[in-house]
Amino acid sequence: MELNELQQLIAKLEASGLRSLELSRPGERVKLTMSDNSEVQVVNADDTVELFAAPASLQAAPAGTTVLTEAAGLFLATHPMRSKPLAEVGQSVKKNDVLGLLKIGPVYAPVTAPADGVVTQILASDGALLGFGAPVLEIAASA
Amino acid sequence: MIEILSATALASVQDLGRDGYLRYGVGTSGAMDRVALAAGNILLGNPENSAAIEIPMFPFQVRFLEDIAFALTGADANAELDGQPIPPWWTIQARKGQELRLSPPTHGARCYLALAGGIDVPVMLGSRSTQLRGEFGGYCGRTLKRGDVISAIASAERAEAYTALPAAGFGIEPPEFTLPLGDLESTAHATRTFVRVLPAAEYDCYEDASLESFWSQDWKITSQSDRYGYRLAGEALVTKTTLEQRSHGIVPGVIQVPHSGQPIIQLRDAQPSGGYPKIGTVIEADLWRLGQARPGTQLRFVQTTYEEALSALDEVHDYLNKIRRLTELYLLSKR
Amino acid sequence: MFDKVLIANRGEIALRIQRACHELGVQTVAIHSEADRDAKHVRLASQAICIGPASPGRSYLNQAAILLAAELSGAQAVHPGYGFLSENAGFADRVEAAGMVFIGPRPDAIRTMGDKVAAKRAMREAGVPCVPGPDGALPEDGAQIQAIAREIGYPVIVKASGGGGGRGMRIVQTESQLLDAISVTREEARRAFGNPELYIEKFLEHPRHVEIQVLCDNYGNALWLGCRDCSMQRRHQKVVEEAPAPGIPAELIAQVGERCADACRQIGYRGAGTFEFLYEDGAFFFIEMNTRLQVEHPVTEMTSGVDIVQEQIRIAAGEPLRIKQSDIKVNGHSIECRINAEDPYACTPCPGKITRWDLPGGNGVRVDTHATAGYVVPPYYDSLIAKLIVHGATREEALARMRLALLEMQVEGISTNIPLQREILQDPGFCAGEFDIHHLERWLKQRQAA
Amino acid sequence: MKNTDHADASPRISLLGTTGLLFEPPGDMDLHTQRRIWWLARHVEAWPCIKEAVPGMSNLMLIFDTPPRNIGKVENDLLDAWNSAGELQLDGRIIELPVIYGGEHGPHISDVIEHTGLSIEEIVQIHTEPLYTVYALGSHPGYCYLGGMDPRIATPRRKVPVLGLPGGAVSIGGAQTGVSASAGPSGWNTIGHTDMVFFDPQRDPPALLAPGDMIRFHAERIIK
Repeated sequence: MELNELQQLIAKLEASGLRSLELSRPGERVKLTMSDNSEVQVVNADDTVELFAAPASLQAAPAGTTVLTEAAGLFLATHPMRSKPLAEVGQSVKKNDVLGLLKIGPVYAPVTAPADGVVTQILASDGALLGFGAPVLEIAASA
Repeated sequence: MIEILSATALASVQDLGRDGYLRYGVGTSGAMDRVALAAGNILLGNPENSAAIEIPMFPFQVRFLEDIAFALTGADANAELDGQPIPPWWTIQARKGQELRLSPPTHGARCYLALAGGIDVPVMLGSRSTQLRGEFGGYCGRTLKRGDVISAIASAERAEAYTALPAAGFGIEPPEFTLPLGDLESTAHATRTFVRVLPAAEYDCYEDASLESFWSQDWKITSQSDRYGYRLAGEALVTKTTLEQRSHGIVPGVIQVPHSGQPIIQLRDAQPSGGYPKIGTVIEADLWRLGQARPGTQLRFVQTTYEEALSALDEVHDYLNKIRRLTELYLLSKR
Repeated sequence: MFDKVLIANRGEIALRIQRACHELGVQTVAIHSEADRDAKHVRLASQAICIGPASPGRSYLNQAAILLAAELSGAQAVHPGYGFLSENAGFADRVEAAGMVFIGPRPDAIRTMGDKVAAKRAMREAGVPCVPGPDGALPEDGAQIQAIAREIGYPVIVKASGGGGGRGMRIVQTESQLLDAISVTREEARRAFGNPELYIEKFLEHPRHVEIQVLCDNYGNALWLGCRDCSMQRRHQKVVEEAPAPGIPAELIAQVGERCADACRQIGYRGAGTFEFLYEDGAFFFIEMNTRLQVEHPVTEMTSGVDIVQEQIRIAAGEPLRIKQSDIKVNGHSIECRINAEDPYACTPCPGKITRWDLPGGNGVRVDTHATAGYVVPPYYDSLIAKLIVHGATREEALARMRLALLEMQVEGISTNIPLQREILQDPGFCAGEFDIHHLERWLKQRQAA
Repeated sequence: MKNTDHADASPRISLLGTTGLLFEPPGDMDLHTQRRIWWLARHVEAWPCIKEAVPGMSNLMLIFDTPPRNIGKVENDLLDAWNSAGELQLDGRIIELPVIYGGEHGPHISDVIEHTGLSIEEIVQIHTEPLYTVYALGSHPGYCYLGGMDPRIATPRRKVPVLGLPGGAVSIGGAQTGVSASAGPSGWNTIGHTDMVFFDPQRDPPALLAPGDMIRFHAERIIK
């Protein structure tokens, strides 16, 4: 499993408020447990690796800003009238651009770029129910 | 206030239409997609019947001459406000001097530009809709031209209500996704429009084979399709005997079949009476779908009953009521 | 029955309602603030939705955010618990406008009972005994007011129609103080409640606070489930509650209980409710009706055997009451001590992390709590962290059981009022059942002086 | 004229979607029938479910305020009302209309000549002879449907409607004749032109003519 995949899982784990998460697929099994001092332990089935990645350091990683929801809703990466997602990794965005939608019944609330930058990671999965303050994606300040 | 920057013709000021003057020969006019018009008004906290601009030709460009919230509904015209992309079915606050540009849509036929407060044109015979044939109503009784300056009705309340509007604005779900009809593929790509039809007076006068093909074939919406009506092309419909009707009232949605056998769906600017045989009527609840069907795409008729047509109308009202309620709640939750 | 109920509350009551739902096979939606992400009821809910930051105004009191979450969850009903939005008629209206059921009375009943003057008028018309005094707002004219007060007899109490919870009231001993007191209270009421309307009543000097629990369905059936004594109060906050009220003849309680049930039938009341009375010299005087679940409802559950929260949900789902008045017996005695995260004597809130959390147990002991060892009591909300409830065959047995339970209960890391509760349970006046609503304040004052 | 085959049958009621319905009684298109239609329109307009009652040529369109759930009851009530309908006598004015027949403004007169086998003079003579009664307004703002045309000059509607017909066009469609009040499309055969203004949205009522008014065409010129 790649490091960025792990990081995404960790972000989801934090966002969900779950204590642990287990994932298995052919050849590997990963168990993530939130320990009390906010560390994340990763246990690999074959050779046990421990990864001490505090969420704070993850969020601060390469000068990134995590964009959080400002309402609860179902995350839509793409407007149903369109075929292209509102935000994709590598895309340059401007402050106040709409990077995703939170569907609340028929209302589409925006997930908004807090500043100019480049999308480095999409953290929320399409169709997921996100609460207030959940991480959606990450943008890095453009050089 | 906004200024029209496009020379493109055919954009007109419309509300939900003009009621009660059919007996003077005055048709209803009004938005081709009344659901989109109502939804745009709801997004802005306007009464549903407020007037907006119906835009059927693109590109279309306006400049805002004051700070004002606006809403875009209907066709997805890949709108940009000073270069910033605006999602479809969206409301946002424009600043004085900003320019809104609408491009040819890939989804839908008509875009509605609504302004907070509603467009301020005189009410003529109970409506602000443009009566093109009668050359009254709307903006000077005509379609819009470059240089026209259009005002919104001023309202202190609306300024107050929309201080809560998020900087990036917000939107609502277009009705085709809340109220889907037909196959998903057609909805997603807007290549084929399904509308429900109630048989009309002369339905039984057609050959069985014609009735069969009326329901089963893809009717092509020809380029001779506009606010007056949609002329369709397909296998000609044949009556058992020659029919000649006395002139009688008709309504938007009536499918007339002239002697050529190629149906014409009468729409918002159609004359309110006629004498051609009527094979059916596109139900009121589906007229908005027709308003977004583009020339060159396919149309499919789905047979329905009066009871189903009433339920369909309820569903449209429920959709509008729900967006009104949730839009209000959403803005309230942001205060 | 509903498939899914949204619980618009937090803490122990959210957990209590959640249990009732799950026992009925109903799924639950927990809405919560960011501060309550790790709360027990959030963890145990069928679905949890974070709706805003810690501040109650942006979460548990944010009606719009709660209703949007209800929309997202597909819940068919909303249980408001107590506090927060439980007696907000506007919220109940909005829930119903959204096509959901508000688990509580109809909005108009909440509105009527929220207006003290209207409530008193409704109760007097329904034959419920009220405190002497006119059931209308006071006139403007000084002479008329004086005449009214003279007819009632001093001392009198001046109250704001929109007030409650001890706010917006003033005691007047003699006629010379009356008009000044009126003008000061009117101004306070105007500022605090936006409603300058006042009314005036006979002031009772040594009353007890006794209340009657009722349950009503949508089909004209109304029951009373016995009475509670909640006289042990401090700054108008109940500290210890018990059922039944000691030393009041059962026949007298039954008489008042029937009147309450009658009143409910007359006004078409729905759901659970509480009639609050002052009790003095063998007589009951109605003061107000609470149109919601009470914090102290468990003592009635322990003595009546009725699960009040489950019944609330059944009623809201349109089920008729399954029990008759004759099925309800008062069985033994129950006492509840509210355990608050606060300084036991200064009464100031003490949020923080609980490091040790040992709960009492055994026959007849019930603890309703959302706290655990390691739980951090957030500073943003009510300081109630547990309700310790005991049941015994007699009041003496219950008292003994409570003393033991309070000793067993060990909390470390934060201050709680457990030491105060232990002392109250030793107080001879309380133990003898000889107390009025001023007893605890007097006792605290004496203790401070000593 | 060839009417649909319900001459001896009971009135026909057909739906116009959920927007309204069309009531078509049997019998001839004459003033007696039309006066009963006017009576019915005035009577039915008071019903709570009806927004507007719009007389046509010996028929009536009803527009629903909100579509009635029980459409069968409305249909029965309508039949009952028709059976008890009297003739509503409207006291109208007589208006003279000068017309230029044929030429640039009467492009389809040749079709009428061809269909009827009559000469242009005969057609004009027959067309200017009667006093026409305004049976109904419709088609476009201020347009009048007239009753009383001589069937000898009846000519079927055009296979393909004409798009840009000017206002003031005098035309024949089937057994009917009329004058257009403003420019627009039409399926009728245009035989002439008049300068009269028929509609002003600032006026109340906005139309110059009302049912019951009478018109006489007067040949100002005939262009061959």
